[in-house]
Amino acid sequence: MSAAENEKNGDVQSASEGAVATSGDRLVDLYREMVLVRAFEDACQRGFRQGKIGGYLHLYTGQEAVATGFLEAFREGDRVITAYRDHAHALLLGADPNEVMAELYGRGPGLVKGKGGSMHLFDVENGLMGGYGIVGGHIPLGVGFAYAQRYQETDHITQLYLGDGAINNGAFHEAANLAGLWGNDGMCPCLFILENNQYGMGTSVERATAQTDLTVKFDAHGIEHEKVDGMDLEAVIEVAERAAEHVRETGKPYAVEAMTYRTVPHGAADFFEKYRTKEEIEKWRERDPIGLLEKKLIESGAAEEEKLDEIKDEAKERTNEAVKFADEAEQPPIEELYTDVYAGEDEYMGEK
Amino acid sequence: MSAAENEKNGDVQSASEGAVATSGDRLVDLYREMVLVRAFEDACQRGFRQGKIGGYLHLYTGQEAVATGFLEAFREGDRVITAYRDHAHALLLGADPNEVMAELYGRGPGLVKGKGGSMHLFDVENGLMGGYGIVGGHIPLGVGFAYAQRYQETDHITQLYLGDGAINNGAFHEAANLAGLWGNDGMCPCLFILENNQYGMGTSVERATAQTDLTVKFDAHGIEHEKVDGMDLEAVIEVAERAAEHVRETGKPYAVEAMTYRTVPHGAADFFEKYRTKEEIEKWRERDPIGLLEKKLIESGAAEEEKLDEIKDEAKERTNEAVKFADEAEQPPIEELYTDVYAGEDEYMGEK
Amino acid sequence: MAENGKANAETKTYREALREGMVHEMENDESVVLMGEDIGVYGGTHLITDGLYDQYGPKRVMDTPISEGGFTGAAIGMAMLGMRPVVEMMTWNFSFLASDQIIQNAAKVRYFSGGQVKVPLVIRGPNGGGVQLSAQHTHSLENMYGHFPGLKVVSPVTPNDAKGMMITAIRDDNPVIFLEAGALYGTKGEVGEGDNAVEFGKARIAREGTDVTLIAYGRQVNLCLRAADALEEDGVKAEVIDLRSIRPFDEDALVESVKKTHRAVAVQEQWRWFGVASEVAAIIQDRAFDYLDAPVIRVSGAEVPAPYARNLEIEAFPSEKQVANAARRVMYMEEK
Amino acid sequence: MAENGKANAETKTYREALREGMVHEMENDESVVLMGEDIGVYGGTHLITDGLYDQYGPKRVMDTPISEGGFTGAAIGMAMLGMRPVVEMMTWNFSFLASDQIIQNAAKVRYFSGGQVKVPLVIRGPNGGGVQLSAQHTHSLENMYGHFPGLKVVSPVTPNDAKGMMITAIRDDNPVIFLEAGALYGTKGEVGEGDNAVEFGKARIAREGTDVTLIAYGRQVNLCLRAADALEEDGVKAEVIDLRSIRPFDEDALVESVKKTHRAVAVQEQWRWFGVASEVAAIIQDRAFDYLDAPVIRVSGAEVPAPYARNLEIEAFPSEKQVANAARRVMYMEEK
Ligand SMILES: Cc1ncc(C[n+]2csc(CCOP(=O)(O)OP(=O)(O)O)c2C)c(N)n1
Ligand SMILES: Cc1ncc(C[n+]2csc(CCOP(=O)(O)OP(=O)(O)O)c2C)c(N)n1
Ligand SMILES: [Mg+2]
Ligand SMILES: [Mg+2]
Repeated sequence: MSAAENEKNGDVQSASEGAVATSGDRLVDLYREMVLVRAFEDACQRGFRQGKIGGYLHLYTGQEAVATGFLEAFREGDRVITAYRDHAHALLLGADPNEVMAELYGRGPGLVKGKGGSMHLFDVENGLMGGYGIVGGHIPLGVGFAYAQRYQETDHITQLYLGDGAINNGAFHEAANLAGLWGNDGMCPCLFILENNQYGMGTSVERATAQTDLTVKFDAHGIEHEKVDGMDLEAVIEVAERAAEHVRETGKPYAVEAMTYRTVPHGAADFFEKYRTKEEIEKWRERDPIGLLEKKLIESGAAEEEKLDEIKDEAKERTNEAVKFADEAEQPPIEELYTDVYAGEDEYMGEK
Repeated sequence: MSAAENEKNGDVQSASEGAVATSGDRLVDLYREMVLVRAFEDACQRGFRQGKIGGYLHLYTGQEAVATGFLEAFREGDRVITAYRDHAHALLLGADPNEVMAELYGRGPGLVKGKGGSMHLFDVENGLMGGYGIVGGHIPLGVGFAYAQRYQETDHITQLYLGDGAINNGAFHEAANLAGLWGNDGMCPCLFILENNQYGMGTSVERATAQTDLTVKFDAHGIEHEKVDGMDLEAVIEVAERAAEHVRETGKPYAVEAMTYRTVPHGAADFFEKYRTKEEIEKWRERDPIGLLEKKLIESGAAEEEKLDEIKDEAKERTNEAVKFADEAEQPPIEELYTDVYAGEDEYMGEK
Repeated sequence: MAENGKANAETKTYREALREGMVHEMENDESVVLMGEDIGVYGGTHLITDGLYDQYGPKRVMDTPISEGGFTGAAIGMAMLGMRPVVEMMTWNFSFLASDQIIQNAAKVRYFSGGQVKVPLVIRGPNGGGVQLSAQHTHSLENMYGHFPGLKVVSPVTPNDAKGMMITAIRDDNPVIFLEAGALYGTKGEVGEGDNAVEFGKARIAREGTDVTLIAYGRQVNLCLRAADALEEDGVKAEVIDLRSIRPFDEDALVESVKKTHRAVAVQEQWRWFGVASEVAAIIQDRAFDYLDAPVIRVSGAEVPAPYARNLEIEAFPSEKQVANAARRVMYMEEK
Repeated sequence: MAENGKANAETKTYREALREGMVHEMENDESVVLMGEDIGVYGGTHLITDGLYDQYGPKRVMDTPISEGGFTGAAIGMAMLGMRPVVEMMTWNFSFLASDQIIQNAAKVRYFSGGQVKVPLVIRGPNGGGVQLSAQHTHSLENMYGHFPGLKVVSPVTPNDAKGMMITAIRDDNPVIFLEAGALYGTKGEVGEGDNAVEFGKARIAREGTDVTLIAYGRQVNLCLRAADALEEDGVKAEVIDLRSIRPFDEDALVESVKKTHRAVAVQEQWRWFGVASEVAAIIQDRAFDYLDAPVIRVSGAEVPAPYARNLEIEAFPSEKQVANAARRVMYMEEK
């Protein structure tokens, strides 16, 4: 995704100087990214219905501004880790959409050779240390990355994404406690990004914890924090750059709770959503991050409607290309079943 | 322990009516209990050095006022659960010292038939639902007891003891979160008693967490809390009765952090204590709960020194009797190895 | 007992059968409650508990936060005070997070309390793979849990057993690890009406035969049945044994069968090392040594974390062909 | 490689040997760090890391809070970024709390990332029982961890192996489950100087013999050696094989030995079901079927959570007598 590449080397500096409004051009580029993510997810849903994609499939629709905004603060050498809702993170970090889609289609040229599927996208070269399927299980890993980053005397940081459901898992608390502790010595540059989309599967935050202000959970581990409107891309970018800089400078963890919403079901296989009302979803759709940004771009004159339509068409085309690539790609060779079990000479221990 | 029995039916009511000072007689009785616990632990340490007691052995010396005070708020039908530092809880709830010592000696008439040892005292009849050896592992059980107590429509509560080390374990956080949540529906009468003795084994609170105010960890789960001087028996009783009543009435969890100190090594096998200074221990010994109470009793005229000496002698005698009983008791019959594995007809599945 | 209720049997899905078993006991006994993630308002990820939240309310059908260790531990506590919780492990893959509670508390607290408490607890959920869930969501944990004294471990494959063993599990005064064949939730079969409790520790002869014994449990039983069909074409009459219960374990059923067939193949979806099939082989060679005409051969999953891609996943699990060929091998016939 | 360094061997305790192995690699490689509960300021519960905190400082000898899952997971993350953490599990009994991290992440992340990362991680600590720690503190988990592809599992019994396998473990690019014979920390033996790295996957013949093969690992090897002495008095020459490494596993060593002795006894401290001895029996009957003169017999711990009382604990573990009698049984001799 060359737009992302541009951004990473582009006008980031000026924005990080303070609350300077993000420039119009930059916003248009980011709009392009968000729209691509959205189009990609739509294509995934279709692929799932067609039986081309198997297993579990979790879409990021509605939450685009969070990863888009935070990854604006990503610098080369930084690391990103998240759960299974990971397509956006991979794409925004620069993974080839063809390879991401090929992964979902279970094909050989997939991002992880067809071995992981939707929940396990990795793009280590671009900083993505993976998507993980056990809720909360990835959080300690991210804290470990952050320690290693300081142990190895770099100024890199880790962006660690987690959900409102994951925060009730003991793994979160143990890891956050380590982060707070190691941060005392400047040894844990870990930026926790809590994507509060209001639900863990079908369980609302109110039904999952008596402490519904989730930032208080970071207090328990001595980690500073703030909240941000996760639907407002500019607001996210502002916090992201400030928070990332703080973490990078101090080696201390920091947490941001981004209030957001997924406007699609938890998993692509879910048809019923007994746990929330259509009205609620509609209400949130009015604050759709892409819609909000669209309005802003048009109102500010940064882009005209035709321009945005053009961007959307491009995104669809790009996505169609990815689908075509995936669909035509070969399945992984059977021999691949037996590789990558162990590092080193004996990749596989067993009979074939 | 008949003193404990007396207390449970005695002048508890009046004390629970408010901040009325605990009566002199009652304090003398409680002094008797604390002194017995202390003498018992001393005897355990000797038994360990003599090789009569095996495995791990964790003494309660220095912390007596905490369990003594909180168990004053115990009512019949309530449940108590704690970790491996559990002798005091068993004795104070009315377990026969002979049987407790026999357990530690690994004898047949032991409280749990010689099967559990020091870390696993159970006296279900008297309310003790056990001592447990996996740090933090017992906490979810206690929360489950509390749910059951309400599900079964009783007004019983659970006293759940945990340490400052255990609070960093994910099991604590997951359980506390459940407690907070179930408490919203009045379904979790669980009184958390955090025995902050400043160390988890050799790791001080400051080296175990960045959030050294441990009560903040309960905020993370919407559980109200307060702190108490765990060396001051009267202060503990005051909080205990108020807190227990609150929990009993509301069905909501509540937490008390008792600041205390173990003046003996973590385990009876520890000789070196590199992690703390002799001075620190000495400083805390000055606030030894038995010493403090002694002073108070004498100063208030509730008891004379001779009376207290007499009580101490009685405690030693009682302990000696327990040691003698344990020492003379038979080992458990080998057949006991195979019982209690399963409830029901097939207690044992295997060859013998 | 195993054949109970068969007279009035009706065709139902495995999913329905499980639910029926739970409802049967919930109706009988107020102390039975259900707990788990999204089993209530959401209806259950696999719809096993669908409708029960409305029927029994939030005190008996409890949605929990995502904290497998916490709520499993709480359920153990409830059980120790006389309740009978049935915990849904949304999938057994998440049970590592609860393994300390299951192994250190549920399995042992009766013993280390000197028999002062018991733990009537069921933990249930889908086990095994087959639907491209990849490495973290594909495990068969019967050997892991089956290793620990204090636990019972069962693994029904037919809808009738799903219901009947659920009833037995809930009535059991011990912690029962109830491993459902997740890939078979939608399959149908006859299910006994009412109380069709199925005794633990009794294997089921899924197909009678005389030439070779195929031993499996869970969905691999169906694989063995298909392999037996294929073998029939070669004139080989394979007997198929469905273990049903992993702990207790019906050693005698295996030994009896092998005394008749003199040959055995043990099939499992799980990995080979220290698996159920290893135990099967160890038992048979020990107790039927003089009857064996060939070594007991094991067919297991490939020694890799489960892959996502469909073709790799298929390759990773035992196939009908592998099973049939293993049978041919112990018959000293040519493989196909 | 196994005999490396023996020339300059010195007598040391198992404990010292472990420490020496760690120090050897810490000196070689800055990326090696130690982590665990009370390994630093406190000196290590079992004194394995004693003195290292002063020597290497808090960044390389990290005391952790009591959160096995959290710090094991963090160590996995460190390893994924090129560090080589050696995690002390204060005892393996606590590892259930970390089992999700070990099994779901450490073992599999290389696979499900399509080979993009590796996890050079050692998790070490005492395994097994024998010192009256009772039910929650007595486990032998070699089969549990050995079941999962992606892990390596080793279990040294001699001080020389303790050091040499520690060196190999730290250098390995994969997660290694390092199961120490906790009851033997104080035992002495010759330990090779310097780099005495011991290759994984090669069993050791602890005693040569011709009549029966006794197979064990960890402290049960010593038991087998004593049983072999007892058998010698009957004129029976027992061969004792120390597996050393559970995954990879030296099948050939077993098969070779049994081809010579025609009889085997597999001994384990762990419970029988789905244990290492089951696998040993399954392998031997499969690969040496025509050589076996008797079934492979297993000697295992009693099927109970470990009891506290000394007499019960002794009864719960395999005894020299049981092992010798098992050997007599496969020799069709009278038991004693
Ligand atoms: C330990 C564990 N328990 C349960 C699940 C099943 N599960 C998958 S996603 C999910 C909800 C997670 O919610 P949240 O953390 O808020 O992330 P979101 O899906 O909203 O992005 C659950 C319960 C799991 N994968 N892992
Ligand atoms: C899960 C687990 N990890 C480690 C241990 C070893 N251990 C036993 S006691 C203890 C310290 C616990 O400290 P705390 O909770 O403060 O209780 P205290 O000993 O001070 O009463 C540790 C680390 C254990 N038993 N369980
Ligand atoms: Mg969520
Ligand atoms: Mg403490």
